[in-house]
Amino acid sequence: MTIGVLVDVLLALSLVGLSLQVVTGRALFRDLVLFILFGLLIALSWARLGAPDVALAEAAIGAGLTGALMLMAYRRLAAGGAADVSPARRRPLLALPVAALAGILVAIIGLSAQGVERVPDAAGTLVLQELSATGLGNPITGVLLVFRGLDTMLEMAVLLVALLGAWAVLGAAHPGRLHQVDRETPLVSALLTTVAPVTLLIATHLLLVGTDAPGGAFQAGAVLTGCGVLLVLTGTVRPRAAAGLLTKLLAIAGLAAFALIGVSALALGRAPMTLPGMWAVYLIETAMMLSIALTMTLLFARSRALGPEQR
Amino acid sequence: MTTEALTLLVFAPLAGALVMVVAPRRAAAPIAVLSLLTLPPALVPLTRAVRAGELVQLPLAGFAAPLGIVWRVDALAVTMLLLSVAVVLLVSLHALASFPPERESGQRFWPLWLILVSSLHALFLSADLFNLYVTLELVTLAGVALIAVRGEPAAMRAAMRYLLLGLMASLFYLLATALLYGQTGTLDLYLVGERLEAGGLTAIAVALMATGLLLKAAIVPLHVWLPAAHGKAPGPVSAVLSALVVKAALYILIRLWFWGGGGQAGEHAALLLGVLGALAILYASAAAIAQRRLKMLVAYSTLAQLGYVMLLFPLASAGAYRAVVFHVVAHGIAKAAMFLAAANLLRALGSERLQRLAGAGSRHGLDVLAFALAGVSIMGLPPSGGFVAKWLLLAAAWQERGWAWVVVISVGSLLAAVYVFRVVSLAFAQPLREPERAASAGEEQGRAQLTSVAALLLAALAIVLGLASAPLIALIDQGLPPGMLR
Amino acid sequence: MTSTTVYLLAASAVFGIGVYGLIVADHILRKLLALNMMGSAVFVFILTVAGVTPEGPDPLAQALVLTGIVIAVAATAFALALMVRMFQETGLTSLQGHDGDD
Amino acid sequence: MTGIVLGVAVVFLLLNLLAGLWRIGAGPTAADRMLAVLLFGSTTVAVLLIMAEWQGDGALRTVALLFVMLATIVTLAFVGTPSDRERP
Amino acid sequence: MTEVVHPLPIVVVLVSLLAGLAIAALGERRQRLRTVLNLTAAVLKLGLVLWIALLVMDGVVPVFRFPLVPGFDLLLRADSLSILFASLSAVLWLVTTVYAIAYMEHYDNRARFFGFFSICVTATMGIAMAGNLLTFFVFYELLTLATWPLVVHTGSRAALRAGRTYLRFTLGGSALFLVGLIWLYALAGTQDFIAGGSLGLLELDAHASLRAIFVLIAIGMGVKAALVPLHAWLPTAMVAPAPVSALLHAVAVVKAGAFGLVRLVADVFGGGLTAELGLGLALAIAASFTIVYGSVLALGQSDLKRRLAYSTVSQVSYIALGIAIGGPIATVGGMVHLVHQGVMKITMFFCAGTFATLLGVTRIDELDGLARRLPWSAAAFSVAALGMIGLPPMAGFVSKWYLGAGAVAVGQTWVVAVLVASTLLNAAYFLPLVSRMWLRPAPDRWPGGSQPSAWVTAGMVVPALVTAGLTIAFGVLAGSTLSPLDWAIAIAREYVP
Amino acid sequence: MTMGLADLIGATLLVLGCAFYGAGTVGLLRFPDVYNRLHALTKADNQGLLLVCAGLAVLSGSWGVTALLAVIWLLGLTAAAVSAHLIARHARHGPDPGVSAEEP
Repeated sequence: MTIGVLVDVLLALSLVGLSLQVVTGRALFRDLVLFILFGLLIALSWARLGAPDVALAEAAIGAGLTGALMLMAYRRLAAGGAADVSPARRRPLLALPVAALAGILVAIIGLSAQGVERVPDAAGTLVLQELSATGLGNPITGVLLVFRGLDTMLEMAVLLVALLGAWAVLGAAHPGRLHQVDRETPLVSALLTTVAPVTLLIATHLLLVGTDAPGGAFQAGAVLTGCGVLLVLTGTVRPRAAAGLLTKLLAIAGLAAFALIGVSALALGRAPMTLPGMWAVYLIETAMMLSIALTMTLLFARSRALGPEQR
Repeated sequence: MTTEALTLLVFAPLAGALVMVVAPRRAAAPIAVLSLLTLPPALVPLTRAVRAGELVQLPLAGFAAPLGIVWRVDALAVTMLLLSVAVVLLVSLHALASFPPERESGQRFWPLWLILVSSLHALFLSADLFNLYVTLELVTLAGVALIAVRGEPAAMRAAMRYLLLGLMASLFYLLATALLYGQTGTLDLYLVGERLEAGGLTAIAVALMATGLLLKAAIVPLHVWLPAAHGKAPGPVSAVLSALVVKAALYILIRLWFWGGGGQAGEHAALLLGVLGALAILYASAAAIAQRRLKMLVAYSTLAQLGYVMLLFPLASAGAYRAVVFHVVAHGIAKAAMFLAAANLLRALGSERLQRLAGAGSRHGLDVLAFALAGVSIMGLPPSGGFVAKWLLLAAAWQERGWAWVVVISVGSLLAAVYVFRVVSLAFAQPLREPERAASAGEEQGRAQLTSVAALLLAALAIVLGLASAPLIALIDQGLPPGMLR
Repeated sequence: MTSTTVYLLAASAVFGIGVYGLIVADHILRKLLALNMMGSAVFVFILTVAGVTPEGPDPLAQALVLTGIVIAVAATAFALALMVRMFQETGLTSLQGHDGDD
Repeated sequence: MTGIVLGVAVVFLLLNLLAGLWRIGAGPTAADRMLAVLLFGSTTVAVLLIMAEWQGDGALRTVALLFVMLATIVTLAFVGTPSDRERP
Repeated sequence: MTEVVHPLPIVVVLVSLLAGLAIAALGERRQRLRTVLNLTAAVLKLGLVLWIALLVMDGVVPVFRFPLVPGFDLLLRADSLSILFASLSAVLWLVTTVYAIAYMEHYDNRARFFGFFSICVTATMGIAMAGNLLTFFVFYELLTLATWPLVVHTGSRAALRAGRTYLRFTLGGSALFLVGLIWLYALAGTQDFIAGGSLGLLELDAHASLRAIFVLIAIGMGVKAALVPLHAWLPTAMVAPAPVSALLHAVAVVKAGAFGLVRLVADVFGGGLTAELGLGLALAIAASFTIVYGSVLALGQSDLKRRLAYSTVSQVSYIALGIAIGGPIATVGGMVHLVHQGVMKITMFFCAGTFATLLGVTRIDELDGLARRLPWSAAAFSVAALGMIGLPPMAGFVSKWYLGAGAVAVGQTWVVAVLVASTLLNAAYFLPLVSRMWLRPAPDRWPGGSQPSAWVTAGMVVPALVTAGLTIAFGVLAGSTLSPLDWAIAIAREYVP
Repeated sequence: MTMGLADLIGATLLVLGCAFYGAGTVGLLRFPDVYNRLHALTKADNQGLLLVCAGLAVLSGSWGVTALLAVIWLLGLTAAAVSAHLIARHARHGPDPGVSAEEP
């Protein structure tokens, strides 16, 4: 696999080079673009490392959504007339040693950890052994929903907090108008008519195969977010000043479904967070997907709710 | 019973938050009150079980470690939960008035508040390194959002700084978690403790994790974010941040060190942590003395008081453990009272400049009294919880022949006296000029009184803790770390 | 030199660079970029350090990374919202300097 | 033999991609930089598809699919206009 | 003597605490209710103390225990020595309350004032009843906290400055006290107060440590007892209202320090061990120096209250001196002076306050002919002054006599020289005051003052007359049963059989 | 290490695809202005993607994979077209004032 290592070395070098550029650069927009590229390369790295689930998530969330979110924020600053060229203020006296130390430390511990023999009954191995009992084919989904459901539930809480927090700091500001893309352009309408349905299709696909193959609620949610963002950016849906009941219900759906099913296990005399069957897995995953998609779209649009365009 | 109790502690506030998001405004106050009032009854069976010498364990979803996440409650966890519930309930009383749930401000505040409570409890229950990471993130994010909830520019800047450093700290923590998992094949803290072997790798992992946690706990010199964050946040938020949130990081550190094998990092590391604590006590106290704003002074005082906790690591005795845990409780209650009182004074005087306090003693007597009573505990003067903590800590330091620590503790409490009395003196001073206070409406008056009562109740609790320390100490002694003799 | 070693070294370097960027950068957005890159580095680190099973990388570690990625994006989204509002209120995109509110 | 061809193709495309970096540095306009992103997007898709074949991991094709779909979003986010200035 | 678990000690402490809280809660306007509450609590307390005294006379020691920190109880224990101090403060509190109600008539924030005033007495009672050093420390600190608001009551710059100085000394001292306490605890465990000294029973070998502990704790107590050079806070604290000064000097703060030294020497270390460690002599020398030095400084003061303050510095050290010399007779002298100095000094402060309020007289050269204007107050002041000098048959004479005789009995004759010097100095700074009042002609105009209502005037004059009367009575009736002297002798029998 | 005919065809297509990618990059780097670069890049890359997909389809020899590759290519085509269009419009109507602020 010498070519493989060559590919890895190339990827690794580019990652380091890009990060260095981003950190020391002078023009923010350029660094933002480089950051997006960094995300792409990270996704490739996941693919190289044999972690397609993570690569999926990275492609959808890490590279796609994060980059788009950053770009939007940049646009908002730019629209407000923020001076963009704020070169990194250099205080290397303090920062350089810290950074070098951190890097070297991480390298040393990482390399020495490589030498550590893997514990035979490591949790990851156990996951593979116990997976068949869960009825799931994808060990990662097994960990996320069955073995360590609490983590995932709290992760949904993190998303909700991000949304509530964003709402709180949004203040009384009226949601801005985001779209600028002319929908009358044939290409854009083509995009809307082809890509939007396809995203729905792929999201559903990812959600369904997630139990047995790479995929799952997060990836599906991210894809769906892509659809939402598309609609927002083309002005098909508009930000609204106040959230209706449906928006709120959808925003909490994932967390609420997980929590409700998790607690109701008590009534059956089981430990909390025990899922009663495969239907619960599908229910929770669907709810989570919808919540993720709505939450991320709202965060993207920086608004409390979305609605169809009013003429 | 204990299973239901554990579930309630985490899920009741969470459910409250979720329902409040979708429920009509009218229902907000009852929902908040209801979800909070379920907490004290939940503590009863837990406390009883732990007092009976039981280790309450709940493998979530029925999967034991290392496969699943296990909630474990020992005496330390129960102590933290007791502190949390006491502080949260009384501070919520304040919040009911300062953030009326049915108003716009309350609608923003309360769901975040309840999620913060829920995640704090999940943190105290958890014995899983990665689950702790998730809860820590949740706590941090909710905390940041609450700091900025009023949309004041200074608060937002402080929140931003807190967020950035908090996220960085989490990454340090996560890195160390990965390393520990790689070494031991488990994320369960207790199993990690059993499987971890002393060595360079362990030491570095612990150092990384400690760095992250110390950053979250704002131990000098990693404290830069705290004064502004706690100083600019709304009163109830400052109170809970100082009383509970920073303690949560220290709680994890103590768990890691004495239960999770972190102590294998060695005596020098422990000494280093102790020195940082001493530095915190001395530096932050001096900084508090130099402050010109009331809440900033209180925030720096928090920094100083956190330093005492760090002395546990070099002393590492049963006595020191008992002292430090008691200190965490005593300081939590007193500091919450102090922040609430400070916030009330700030609102009443319209300025947080210390000089404006002149003469506040006669016009805002209740708040000044609450501040002073809390101050008694902070200074470690009898008969307060702070005194008992100081006594225990001094005794422990003396027993371990840590003369330097004795000096630091004594000097620290004298410095505390300087900054506390600076405030109280001003309140006693003759007013600079007659204040022009607009007569406030009846309802607002009632709210103001409620906020003062909340502060005073907490302050009284801080004092009572000194007189009724025996049960708490007995509880703490029940859960000494393995290897520590009583 | 194996693939994992390569990625590990790269992750270490990126982590260090991220720390540097976080401390040195003036613009909050740039700090967030640094933070996100650090996050990616940590995720790569998790996967490489956890070791491999016969069926590929440790599934538990993969699940942790997935959770981590979602948390990171949530935190980033919130931080960006906060940054934009802060900018609208104060006109500042930096945290340098004194908390001047006198 | 096929494996080698696939591997070389990946290496070539990666080098190709790195070469595109120069355009980001040089600019001169924001549009030029977005063009580079475009290049990166399509190249990454190709790399992923080849890798899927090379490593025998079909899931990577799904990743490629995702990239294709999300590529547009970044572009859409980029082409902001002054009209999205929020009302005071 | 048998110990009996009894709620009385805690009740005595709580009475004034609850009264204080109630007064503070009542608010500023409910003046009449406040007065009633004040006086009721004071009378009640006096009754309770008498009740305990009766118990003690029957050979019963009421004890109240409550766990405070591991290894240490909050122990309230009313032995004979406690009664001596407790009854002094109960009586003087009643008198001072009457005086204060009159004196504070035109002050602001009276609810706060009387609230802390009561808490102050709570602390004093706790100190009197404390059964071990930690309990003592707890109330000792409470006393600091409760007196500080009284010192800074007016809120003027000078008052705040005095408050700062006060805190600097007391809190610094208590930090050392606490370290000493911890050290002692580590060395010997819990040490309840036992007549004759609890440490002596342990036969510890750690002499150096014991010496250091003694010094640390003695410094903590010496601050409040105003031992030179720890006395500097006392004169500045004179900015406080007169009843506060009276309380500080006669009953509460200064006396608490002196009482603490008595407990430390007599009940913790014990006379024997104290002497063996050479600490008795050291303390005696410190006390003697303070006696002389305080008097010399008093001589130089032109302000009446400041002169009284330095006089206190000097006089309170008689107590420490007596206990430091050791032996039965000197011990009696020291203990009885606890009471005697209290009644004499409080009289003088009452009068000084009256002079200032009614006539605006604060300086010594303004005292001329004052007896013509305020004969009763002047008479009370003169009696107390003569008593201080040690003129028979006043109370002060009894104290000095026992001190001198006790010193000779244990062979410390140099103490007599100190006493003589001190007496001469006392005369030198008190006699001119008395002669100015009675022998000089009155000026045409007094410096200022106000004309309060008759009952206010009476409320200020009568308490002084009562305490002046006690000064005479304690001296004249020293030989009778139940006089302070008799009680002190009874105590001394417990300590030095 | 033998190569069948299918493999040979697939590999050839793949290499050709890569060559187109290379050409697109050269265009991006060397062409004088943004429109020229745009033109070269998108055209070449789409062609490249088509060839790569075709090559891989042959190599995999599976109809399912081929279908998926076809979908990916079609989507890629749409995405590239729209993106190129939007970027071109952006370049022509002038960069928005906010974005242009970074330009020297």
